[in-house]
Amino acid sequence: MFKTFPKGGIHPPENKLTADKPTAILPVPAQVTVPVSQHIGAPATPVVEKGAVVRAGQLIAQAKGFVSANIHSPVSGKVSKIDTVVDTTGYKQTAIVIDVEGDEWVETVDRSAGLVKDITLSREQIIERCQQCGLVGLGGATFPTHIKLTVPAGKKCDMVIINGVECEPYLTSDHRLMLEKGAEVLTGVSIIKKALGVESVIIGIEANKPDAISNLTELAKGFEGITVQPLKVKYPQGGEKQLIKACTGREVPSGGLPLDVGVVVQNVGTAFAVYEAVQKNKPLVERVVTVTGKSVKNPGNFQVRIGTPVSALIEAAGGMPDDTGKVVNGGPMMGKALAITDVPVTKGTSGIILFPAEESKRAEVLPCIRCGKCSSACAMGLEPWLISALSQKGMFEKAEQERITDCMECGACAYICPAKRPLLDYIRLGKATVIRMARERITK
Amino acid sequence: MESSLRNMVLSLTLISLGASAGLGFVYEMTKAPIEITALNKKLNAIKQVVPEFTNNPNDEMFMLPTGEGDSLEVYPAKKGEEVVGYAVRSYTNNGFSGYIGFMVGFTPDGAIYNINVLEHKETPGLGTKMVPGGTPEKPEFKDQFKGKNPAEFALKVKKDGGPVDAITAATISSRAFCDGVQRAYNAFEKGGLK
Amino acid sequence: MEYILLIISAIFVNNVVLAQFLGVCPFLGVSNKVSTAIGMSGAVTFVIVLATMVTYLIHVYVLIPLGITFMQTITFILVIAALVQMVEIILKKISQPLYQSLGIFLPLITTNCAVLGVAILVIKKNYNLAEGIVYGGATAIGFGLALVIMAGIREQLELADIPSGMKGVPISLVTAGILALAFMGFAGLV
Amino acid sequence: MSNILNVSPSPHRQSAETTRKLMYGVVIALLPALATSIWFFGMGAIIVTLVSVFACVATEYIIQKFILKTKPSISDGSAVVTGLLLAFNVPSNLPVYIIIIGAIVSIGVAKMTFGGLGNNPFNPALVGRVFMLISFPVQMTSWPLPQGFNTGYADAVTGATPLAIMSEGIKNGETVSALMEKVPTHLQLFYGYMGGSMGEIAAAALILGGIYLVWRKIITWHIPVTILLTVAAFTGILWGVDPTKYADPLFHLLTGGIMLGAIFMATDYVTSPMTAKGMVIYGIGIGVITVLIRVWGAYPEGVSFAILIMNAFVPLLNMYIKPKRFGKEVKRG
Amino acid sequence: MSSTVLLTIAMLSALGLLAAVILYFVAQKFKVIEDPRIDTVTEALPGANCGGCGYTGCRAFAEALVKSTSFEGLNCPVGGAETMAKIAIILDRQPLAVEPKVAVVRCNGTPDNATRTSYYDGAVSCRVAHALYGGQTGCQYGCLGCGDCVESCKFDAMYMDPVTELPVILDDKCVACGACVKACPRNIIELRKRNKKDRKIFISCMNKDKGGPARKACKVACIGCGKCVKVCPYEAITMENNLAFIDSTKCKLCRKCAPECPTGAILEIGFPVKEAKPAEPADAAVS
Amino acid sequence: MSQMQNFTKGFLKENPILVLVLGTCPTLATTSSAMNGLGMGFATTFVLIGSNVVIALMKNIIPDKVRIPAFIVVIATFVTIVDLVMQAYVPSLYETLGIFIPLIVVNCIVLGRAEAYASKNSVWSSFVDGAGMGLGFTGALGVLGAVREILGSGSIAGFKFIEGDGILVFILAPGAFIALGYLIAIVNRINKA
Repeated sequence: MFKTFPKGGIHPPENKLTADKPTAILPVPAQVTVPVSQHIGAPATPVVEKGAVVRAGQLIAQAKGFVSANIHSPVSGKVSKIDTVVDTTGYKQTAIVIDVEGDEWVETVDRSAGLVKDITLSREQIIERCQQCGLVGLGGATFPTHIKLTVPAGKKCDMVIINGVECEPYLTSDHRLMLEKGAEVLTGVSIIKKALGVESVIIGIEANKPDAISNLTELAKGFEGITVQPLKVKYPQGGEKQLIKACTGREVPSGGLPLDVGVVVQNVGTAFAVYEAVQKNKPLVERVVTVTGKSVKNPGNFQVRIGTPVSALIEAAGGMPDDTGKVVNGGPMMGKALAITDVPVTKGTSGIILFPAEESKRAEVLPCIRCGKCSSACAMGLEPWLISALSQKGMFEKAEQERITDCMECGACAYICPAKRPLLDYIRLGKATVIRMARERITK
Repeated sequence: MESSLRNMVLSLTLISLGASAGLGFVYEMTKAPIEITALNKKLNAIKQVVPEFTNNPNDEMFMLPTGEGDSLEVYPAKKGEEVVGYAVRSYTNNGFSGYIGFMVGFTPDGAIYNINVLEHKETPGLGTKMVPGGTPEKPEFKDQFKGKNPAEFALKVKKDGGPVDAITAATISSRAFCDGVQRAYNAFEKGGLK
Repeated sequence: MEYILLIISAIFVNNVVLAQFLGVCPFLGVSNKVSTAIGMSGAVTFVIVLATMVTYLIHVYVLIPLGITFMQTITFILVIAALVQMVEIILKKISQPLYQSLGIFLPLITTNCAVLGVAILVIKKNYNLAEGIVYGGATAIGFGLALVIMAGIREQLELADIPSGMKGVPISLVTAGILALAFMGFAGLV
Repeated sequence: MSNILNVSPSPHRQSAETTRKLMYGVVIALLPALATSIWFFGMGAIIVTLVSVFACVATEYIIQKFILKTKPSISDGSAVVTGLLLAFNVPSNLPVYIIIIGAIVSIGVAKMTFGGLGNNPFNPALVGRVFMLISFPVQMTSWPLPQGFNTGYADAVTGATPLAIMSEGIKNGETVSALMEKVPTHLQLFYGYMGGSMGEIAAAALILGGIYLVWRKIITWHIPVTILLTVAAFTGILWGVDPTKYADPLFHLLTGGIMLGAIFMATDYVTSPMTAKGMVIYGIGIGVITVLIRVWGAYPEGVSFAILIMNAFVPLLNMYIKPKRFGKEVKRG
Repeated sequence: MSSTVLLTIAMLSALGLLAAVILYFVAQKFKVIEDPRIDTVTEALPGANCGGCGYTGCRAFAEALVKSTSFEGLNCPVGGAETMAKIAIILDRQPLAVEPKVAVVRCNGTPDNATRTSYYDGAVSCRVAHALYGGQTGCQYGCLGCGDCVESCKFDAMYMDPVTELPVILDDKCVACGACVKACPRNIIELRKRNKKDRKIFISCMNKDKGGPARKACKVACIGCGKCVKVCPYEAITMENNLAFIDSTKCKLCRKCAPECPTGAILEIGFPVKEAKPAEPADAAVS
Repeated sequence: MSQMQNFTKGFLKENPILVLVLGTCPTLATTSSAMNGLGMGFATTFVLIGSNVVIALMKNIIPDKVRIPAFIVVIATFVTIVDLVMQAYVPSLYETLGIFIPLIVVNCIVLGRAEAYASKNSVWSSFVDGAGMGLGFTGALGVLGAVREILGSGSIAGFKFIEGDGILVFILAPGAFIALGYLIAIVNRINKA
């Protein structure tokens, strides 16, 4: 039986062109650029100097504060400079540039291929290991994993949900991971389960990945307390709150966290990273990235080192087609458009999509006709037309009352709008303003 | 000026005194003309619906029952001692917007001499066509009643099987008009004036 | 039944603002926000009913016996003004929340011609006391209905790109016009 | 660098549905009814439709180009829809100058004054219609009888609509059964053989259009179904109480503008509520007011008025009836 | 005198008396809450309710003025010194000398000067674009060109130039209310002292990058070379984060800095042409 | 401000109806024809001048707290005078204007001018102010009445210039609102330019 969340949702064309492309390992590039901020929270502080010789897996930037993550060198070589460069955000920020020499790893990393299933570390050790290895959520939000694995005093966690939905069109990196590294993922899940001390784990997977569902269902028999839950294909099924609602029926309160209903959600990619960190002591220095697009010659899924230029990834997929009009880092619904391709892959990069020119321009914007399609599409039960207009007109107090901060920026409203209004652009603006206003109120 | 109790009371009383004195005088002054105007208005209304008369119908007004539980004012018009007509102050509640007041004049034999609408709230441009001075006036409508005796001339619009030509798009008003005239005739007839 | 017809007539068919043009000033002025409109209609209802009652009694027991009915206007307006003031004080004394929700509108009501208008109309139409009160109350509800509808539309129009010259009063008047057009459909109901 | 890339905030995909497609979807849905009208009313229907559509589009263009000095947006198709609906709401022998006045009021007063498409609180076509009905009552209530191409535009034989016959008759004390003899049969009413506004007569064609709209997901079922059910229920109760004084529900559903109103006018996006619950209340309101006016009011037909009145309540409905929000609101310090 | 007149007088006098007594007690209950001067001050203000003063409207500003002890930080930019002087008389205080100001756009990143690296295709709003990324050119500090400032201007004193894709300020209409300054997410617009004949000299750049990248992004960027700082005889020019700034209150319009600038980032506006360029016809310069 | 400016400000710049939007009730109700509008306008003008003058005369003897009731008494007195005189000498106009004659007393213009102008200025200025404002009011009523009459019944001041009916809505309530709305919009535009 397929479950789903009750209200809203859309069905954009899936375009999972790379679903049957096995993950290829991308060669180490000649130079990598590693930004010190690849996660939510404070940027890490570089601990290497220009000219320093580093090995793969070596700590090069130390987390600054609790909500932050360590950065490790993804390659071996020499630090050529520490400078501000434009990264995937489109803004300049500090990064460590390393000229690659060979591929030497630090000794502590276990690079053997075999599956290590027995979990020997204690809860505290697991969390500490995740922190050391610079793990962040790989679903897109890049929230430091060790915080998510620590249940604060007063809260209770009785359920872990693993997000294998991958509801964004085009992207297939999680899909491939579940097919190719199923046992590792499940071990990672067991580790997360142990760290949080819960009995049961649900892995939610959308019904458009039947091979992944059957593979994990089969493998899960060898693990305790892990069930695979097939879900209906509907965007944004992978939204944290929607996923919890679909799998458990629990509703995260407005402004609340999954922990408020006793749930922790982790991405399958994160589970795999946890496995590698805990069982193999390997920091987060590489990840799987989908490179795809209708006119891309060899679309595929690539395992790449963090810091590899996006342009190198595109080259690996057959080069940038001449008709390319837009390059998106992430999924088509929530990803970020890149102004230039000379930016590095970061921990949060799940896919690179190249849109042909005719698909890359937004359509002409017409007035809102109040058709209400955005309201029906909103999985959060909001009225995008209203909060968008309120924020465009600068009526932020009212927008706050209409719960603009509940918006998760999934983009379903802007997708469905027949007038092609930039609904989410303004909602995002209003949301930021409202959050700032709320913060100012508290400090006052 | 300071707002003490004494000042406030004094000044307000003073102003009231002045105002009321002035008003009283204006009232005294206009009292007579107002009464005359009101009387003239009524007499004018009567004059329009009955043949020429010499008496003061207002002084000789009497009431007649309509047979529906209420009574209407009847103003007899006399030339010398001879009664030349009766003006009946009638009404209907069936107008498009409810109440319409009429003055219906009959010759002593019961034939309608003329009809006048005194009060109404009908839709301008539609129901008002039956009103003298309405926008725009349609005298043909009213004129079709002249000289007709309701005893043989059924007060019904054509749509209802009667002989009356209704005003286009204002059947309700036309029908109400008939109703008002009928009521006057009822009083006239019941009162035994015929 | 008669009272029901009277109420329907006063609220819909002969709506005080949209058909009789009474109380247009506050209708245009206090219809910015729905919450304000609701408060205002509450206050108006209260005052109209009270004022109708008091002025009726004064008319019947003072002005008529004394034969000075021409003093109607001046007496009524003074009575209403004093009444409104008194209500304000009393309200402030007995219930602070009620004052907050209704009282602040009271000063505006003295010059609301719907109040004086209804008081005069009750006399003009020869209603008895009960009818007068029902008529007054229904008229006030009609006023409130028009006001709240208008406020709803105007709150929505805040998000609209109204041509610059039409902003504010003109657009409110045009809206009121269309509303009056729609309310004409009730004609003949009573 | 070979390509200069486009950059925009997410989402980077947009659905294929556009305002233009929605508007032309409505036009397509109106075609069966238009065809029936031309069949029954001949030349008049063609002239009225063309004049109305042209006048609406021209008014919008002129106002945008010369008065507001903004980019004309007539290509979005909304003026065409308004023009068609306006034509559907008037008799097929209406003089051209009145149609033009109606179009100016529809587009000029009810739409552009409020800022154009999407901002008007009232349905433009209905404002135009009611404006004309009150301004030109004679012309607006002289309904041509269905005679196809047998008569010309101006010299059509006119008569009352079945509703008007019924309403007048009942007020005159005639019984419903007697009056039923004077009006077309229910079957005739169903396919549109009766006098009336040019687009409202053919219930069958309108329902066909409605099904198309629901199938294309241009409208949802809520508004039309609640209106029709309310009218049926209300008139059904009255009919049950006294069948000699009140016509049967089916008669009410098949006559007048109820089908046109429920399917095409009340469902106008801009002037109808956004939530299903709001739509149901809105529909019930329209149904009740329609029957009130039909049965007790002065006008034989009340759909236009009912929709306009409920249009006025839409902002309040949108304000107080919100979609169910995800997650309870928690108080945060 | 008739009885009616007498009755009238008696009646109204009684009413007047009653009203006076009631009102007296009412008045006792409600002491004056508002300072009457607030009304007077409100009347003296221009009534544009533009919010340029930082308050929600003219009346709110009037209240603040009446309550304040000095005019420090309180200024009506629309009415200017004249209005403030009037208010000072009403409130019997010393007005602060306020210099008239005018807004200038500190960016010259026309399509010719700054090369396009991408096309922005989101909602037409600088704030949205700013939140999204660095902008359509290599410069992350320059004008985004969506016209939020023009939208914010209540005095029709700004428009977007379609050729340069930069906002233009009409000096004669600008009242220096500061709305555009607030609207610009990149802080490109600055309020400067208004000089005679609307002459002005300012650094038309906000780029804080080092010389190389700045120059690469835009031909007329300030590269932070510091030549202008050295040449300025009045110490009006300062350098911070690779960016020069001319303090308009210190600048004496000597025009020494502009020719020094290697990139042409210093703009001179409203001055007579120094020497007729040979390319230009002579009579044009004369007329 | 010269007396001339004082007099003419009410015509367009500070027109009580078209700019200040005061006294909308009688404006809408009595403008179904140009003549009715003018009649109402002159009645209001008379009250406006009278009360302005009297209040200016007495401004020094009225304590602040009873200011409003005192003004109301004065205004109501003039209204009653107008009421009585019209009843006596122009009964037909009196009937058309009906309840709106006594309602002049709550017309915001009258109290507004008393409060904002007459209570602070000399008798002569107050007279000029009252006359100017009154004529501005009358003018606006006349224009609105004329517009509605022309559109609504195809006549002007009772003189018919087209056959048949006009656009009836304009002599009904909805037309009053709509016509005034556009009139104000036009004046807005003129005043801005």
